[in-house]
Amino acid sequence: MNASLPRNWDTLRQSRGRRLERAASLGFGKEIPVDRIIDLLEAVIQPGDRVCLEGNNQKQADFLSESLADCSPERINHLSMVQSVLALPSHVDLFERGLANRLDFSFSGPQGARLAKLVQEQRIEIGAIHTYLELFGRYFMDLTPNVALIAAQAADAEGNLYLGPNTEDTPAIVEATAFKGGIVIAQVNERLDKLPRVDVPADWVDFTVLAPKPNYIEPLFTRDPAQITEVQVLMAMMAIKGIYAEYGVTRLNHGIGFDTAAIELLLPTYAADLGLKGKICTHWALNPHPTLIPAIESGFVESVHCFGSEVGMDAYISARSDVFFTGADGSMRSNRAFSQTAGLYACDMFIGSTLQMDMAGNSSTATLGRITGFGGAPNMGSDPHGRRHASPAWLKAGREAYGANAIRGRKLVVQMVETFREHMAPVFVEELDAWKLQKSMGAELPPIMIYGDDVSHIVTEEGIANLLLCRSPEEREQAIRGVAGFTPVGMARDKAMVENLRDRGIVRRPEDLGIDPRLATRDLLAARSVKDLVRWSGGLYAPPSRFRNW
Amino acid sequence: MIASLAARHSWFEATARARLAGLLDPGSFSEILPPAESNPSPHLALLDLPGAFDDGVVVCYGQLGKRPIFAIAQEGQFMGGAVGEIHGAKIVGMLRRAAQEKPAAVLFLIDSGGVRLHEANAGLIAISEIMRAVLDARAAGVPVIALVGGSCGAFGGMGIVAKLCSAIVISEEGRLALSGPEVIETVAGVEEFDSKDRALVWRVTGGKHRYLMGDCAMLVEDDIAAFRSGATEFLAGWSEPVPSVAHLRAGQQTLENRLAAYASYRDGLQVWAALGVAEPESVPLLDRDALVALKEGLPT
Amino acid sequence: METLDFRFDSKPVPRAADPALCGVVGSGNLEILVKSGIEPEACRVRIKTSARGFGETWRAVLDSFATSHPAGGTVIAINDMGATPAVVTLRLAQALAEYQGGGL
Amino acid sequence: MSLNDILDSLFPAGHAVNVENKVITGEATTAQGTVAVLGTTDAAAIDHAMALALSAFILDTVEQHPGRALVFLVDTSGQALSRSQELLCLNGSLAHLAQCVDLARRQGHASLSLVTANAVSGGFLSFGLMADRAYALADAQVRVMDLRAMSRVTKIAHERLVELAAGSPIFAPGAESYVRMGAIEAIWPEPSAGLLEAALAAGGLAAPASDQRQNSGLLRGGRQLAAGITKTVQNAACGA
Repeated sequence: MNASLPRNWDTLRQSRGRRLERAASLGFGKEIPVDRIIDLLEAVIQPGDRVCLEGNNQKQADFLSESLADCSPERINHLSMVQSVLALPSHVDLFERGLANRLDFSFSGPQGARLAKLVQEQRIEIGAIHTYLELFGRYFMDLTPNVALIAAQAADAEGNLYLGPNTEDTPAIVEATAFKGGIVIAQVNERLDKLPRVDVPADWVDFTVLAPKPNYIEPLFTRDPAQITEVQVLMAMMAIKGIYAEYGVTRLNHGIGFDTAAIELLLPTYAADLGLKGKICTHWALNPHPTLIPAIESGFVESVHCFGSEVGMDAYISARSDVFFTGADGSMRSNRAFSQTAGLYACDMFIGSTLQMDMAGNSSTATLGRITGFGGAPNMGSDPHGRRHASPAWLKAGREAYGANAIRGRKLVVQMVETFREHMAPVFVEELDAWKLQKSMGAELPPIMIYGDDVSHIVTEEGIANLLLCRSPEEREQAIRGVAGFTPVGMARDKAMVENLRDRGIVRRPEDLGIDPRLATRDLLAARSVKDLVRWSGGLYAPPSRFRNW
Repeated sequence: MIASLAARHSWFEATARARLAGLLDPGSFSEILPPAESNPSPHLALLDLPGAFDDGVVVCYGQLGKRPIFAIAQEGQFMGGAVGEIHGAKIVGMLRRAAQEKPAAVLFLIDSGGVRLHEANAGLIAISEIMRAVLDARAAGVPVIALVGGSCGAFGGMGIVAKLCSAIVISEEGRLALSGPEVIETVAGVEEFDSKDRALVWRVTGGKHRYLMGDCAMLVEDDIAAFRSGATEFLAGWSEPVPSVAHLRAGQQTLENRLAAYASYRDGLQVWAALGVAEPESVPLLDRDALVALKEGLPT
Repeated sequence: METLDFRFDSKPVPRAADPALCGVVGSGNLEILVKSGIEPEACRVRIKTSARGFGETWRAVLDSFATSHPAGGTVIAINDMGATPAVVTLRLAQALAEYQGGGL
Repeated sequence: MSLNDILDSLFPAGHAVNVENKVITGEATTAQGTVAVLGTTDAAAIDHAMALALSAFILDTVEQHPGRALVFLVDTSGQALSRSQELLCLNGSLAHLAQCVDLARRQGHASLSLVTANAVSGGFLSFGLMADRAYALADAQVRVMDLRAMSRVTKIAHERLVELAAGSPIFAPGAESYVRMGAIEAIWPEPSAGLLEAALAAGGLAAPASDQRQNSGLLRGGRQLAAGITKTVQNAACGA
């Protein structure tokens, strides 16, 4: 047996040193001239590197992404990309141009169809599709980036970064990279002599570049109240009366759809009339939804921690610092990793919508020919077995699920859907498209957003199904069919069994809840237009141009 | 909650029938050719499209402040309020009837993109007939008041019709123009007119801009009650002028002057600055009362 | 476009405002006109809809409505632009309430 | 055919017409006396300046030549499509022009329009369709929108529209449709002094006060509903 050479214990540090030397030899200091960014990227990124490209469904390091895509595939190739969201055309360009060939991510959104095509052509290898928390977790385990390309609002001369209200994923990415021998490059919107606050210290940041234009932010969480329908108002009334009130849900997360926007806008009216102010919806893990403004102004809301910010909400947030997390400078500090943690462990309820649900309650937003991923919904929309602290809502749900002697509680995971989507596409189906997608993509698992066994309630225009109270798979199936309306699977219900479930309060109709559907009018909405939201905010909310009609 | 928000019944959101119900004196609404007595457009059926019983317009008589009036209300939610054969003929009938019976006014609740393309020729000719009929009613001494604040605004031929009326009462949400921003963007490019930049669309075509420039007589809140009181107030102070050369000469001069002054402008901000507004960028955020006060304080 | 005709047995409904109209033919919406008919224990419905191939869904929605609400003695005409069953059911309830005198 | 050829054919006895910025203004001699000649050429996209030039000329004519007939020559591709035009309320200037034509009628000026090449939507509405009577040359294009564009907007297959257009003047582009619909009196095979003088004579005799287009459309079988509906609305019992 040969004597082994002594192991070198600082290869990462040495590699980092060589990269920085290459950059220095090209004359680069900490501040990179915008027209030389490609030279820098080609100097510090090596073939085979794991590169984290920051971008979420809000903030995007768009300039660095485009610049990386413009690098020479001769110099940079076989990159393994790790990123929260694959949203920009340049993200996919990286693979089409041969710079990168492997991807671990959470969500693909608008690029879902191009991504699916690349997978089928075997030009991209998908490691896994994660939830945000899983991906962040793996940054600290086996997917630590060699190079992180991030976006910040401002940098000072030393390289300290100010992230502004859209902190989002940056702290998690930078921490994982900077402390494991990686290189951190930040695009900034402006250079300032004095930052409003320091969000990332300069010695965690290697290079900054002033982007030609501010990083793109999508106003993804702005829902125009004008588009909320009467049916959504009806479902919101049912959810408030049949779930929020009954369980006394105080800590929660909402999805981004119009269904939950309707609930937010019914809090100051319908929920207030039911005497629920102070009893529900006091603490939130939520982006700053403009539709939450009336509830905040009405005194319903005590605290909101945010994943990211929302376009136009900055001044309002700053002026409501009792409610939002803000820095000494007055502006908001968001943090996706912490807010996701709050959504997973500190919320009693998640309520959101989906595109398809099967008879086991599994739901998916995947459609054929598109890989969309998960984002954070599965973190929020799952019952965490690691939770130990109790709350009335959690205990009540636990007793419903496991009996009076339950040794644990249960998170409320509510799916709220109209039985048909646009163009009469049924939401309730015998088999999710996700299974076909799994086959066509050769994936190990079907892309199920929320597992059926995590779902506690389903709200449709026909009623509420309480799956916690079901005692057999057959009961669950009939409870789901029993609120699936006139979809084919709904019409295939066992009517007698559904009536039995109704007698036991497992299926509840609007009339069982004392709700007259004819009272479900838009007049109940605290705001019926974006302009109403501006009025509620006292003029502090400045909606983006495309949401205005004035 | 904020009381003023709860009490508001948005004109922008309401259906044509809901607008009429709130606009006219309670109980005075009486429809001519109501849905039960009419048939949907056969031309739409030929194109395999369902029609509406009233073909997207309600014509009626009723009262406003106890004075007899006629009203015409287009339904913007049905085919964009666009004018087809039946729709147009109902409007023409009501206007001609007004010229004969001389009610105190015709209230014309315009909410329309113009010609219904599915009945393009019928719609264009009907709009021409509406134009003549509006002028005939006015020549007979009957004021025709356009109320513009619906989701479709007053575009295309209906934009011309609106400007042929005695006056236009508009809300901030209302829009008044000829070609829609989408059409201009499609033909001339997004650089010419970005139709998704809604703030820009409103600075070019919206109620505040039209009011500041004098193209609309009154600016009201997006509230059915505000339209009612606006129309009432306007009628109280109005007598329909006899058509005359002098009147049109004055109009000609105004239009020529402003073309000479503003022809190169492309944004309401430029026009408002030229009108003497000190902080034009603040205009879109002003509420209705503040804007009316601003206009009244402008140099004339 | 498709035209569908149905007849359902239903308990007689008192008539106050005849005819009654509800809704607008807009995207995802419909208008419903309720008039009095000659059969007191039956409700006749004619639908013109832009969405083809949903005859059985319409039958189920209307049957369920006629079973759970008194609607006898009426003739109902519907112009539909792709409304979902949820919207159809809601509008039917509104239209019948209007027909019975407008009160809720 | 050039504008001059058209003018020479219509007014062999003489014409003095100025063309500036695609706007025609001037006068011509006919058997019925001097007429005002005005309109647009070269498929003008009507903008503020054009509309105001035409309206000013009409007002001058009303003031200086009471009773002089107006002959509109129509060649317009529609309205000018630009943000600056809309900013100044282009519909307002077109309405002003229409109002001037209407005033002339009320002051006793007979009017007719002749579509020489194109007549499209807004441009046509503002003056061509405001005249007492409208005519069109045989190869004139009269329409709101061509069928391809209509197909895009309505999402109805182009082939289907072509098929339906063959039997329906309601949306089929072309002067012939407008004749059947009652908006155009007749199609002239070519510009002709004889046809013009006959039209002027007919216009001079009949009282032009009321809009007869619905009745014409009904008689010609192109527009079968409008006249009846307008009459029903006019005559419906009005008792509350």
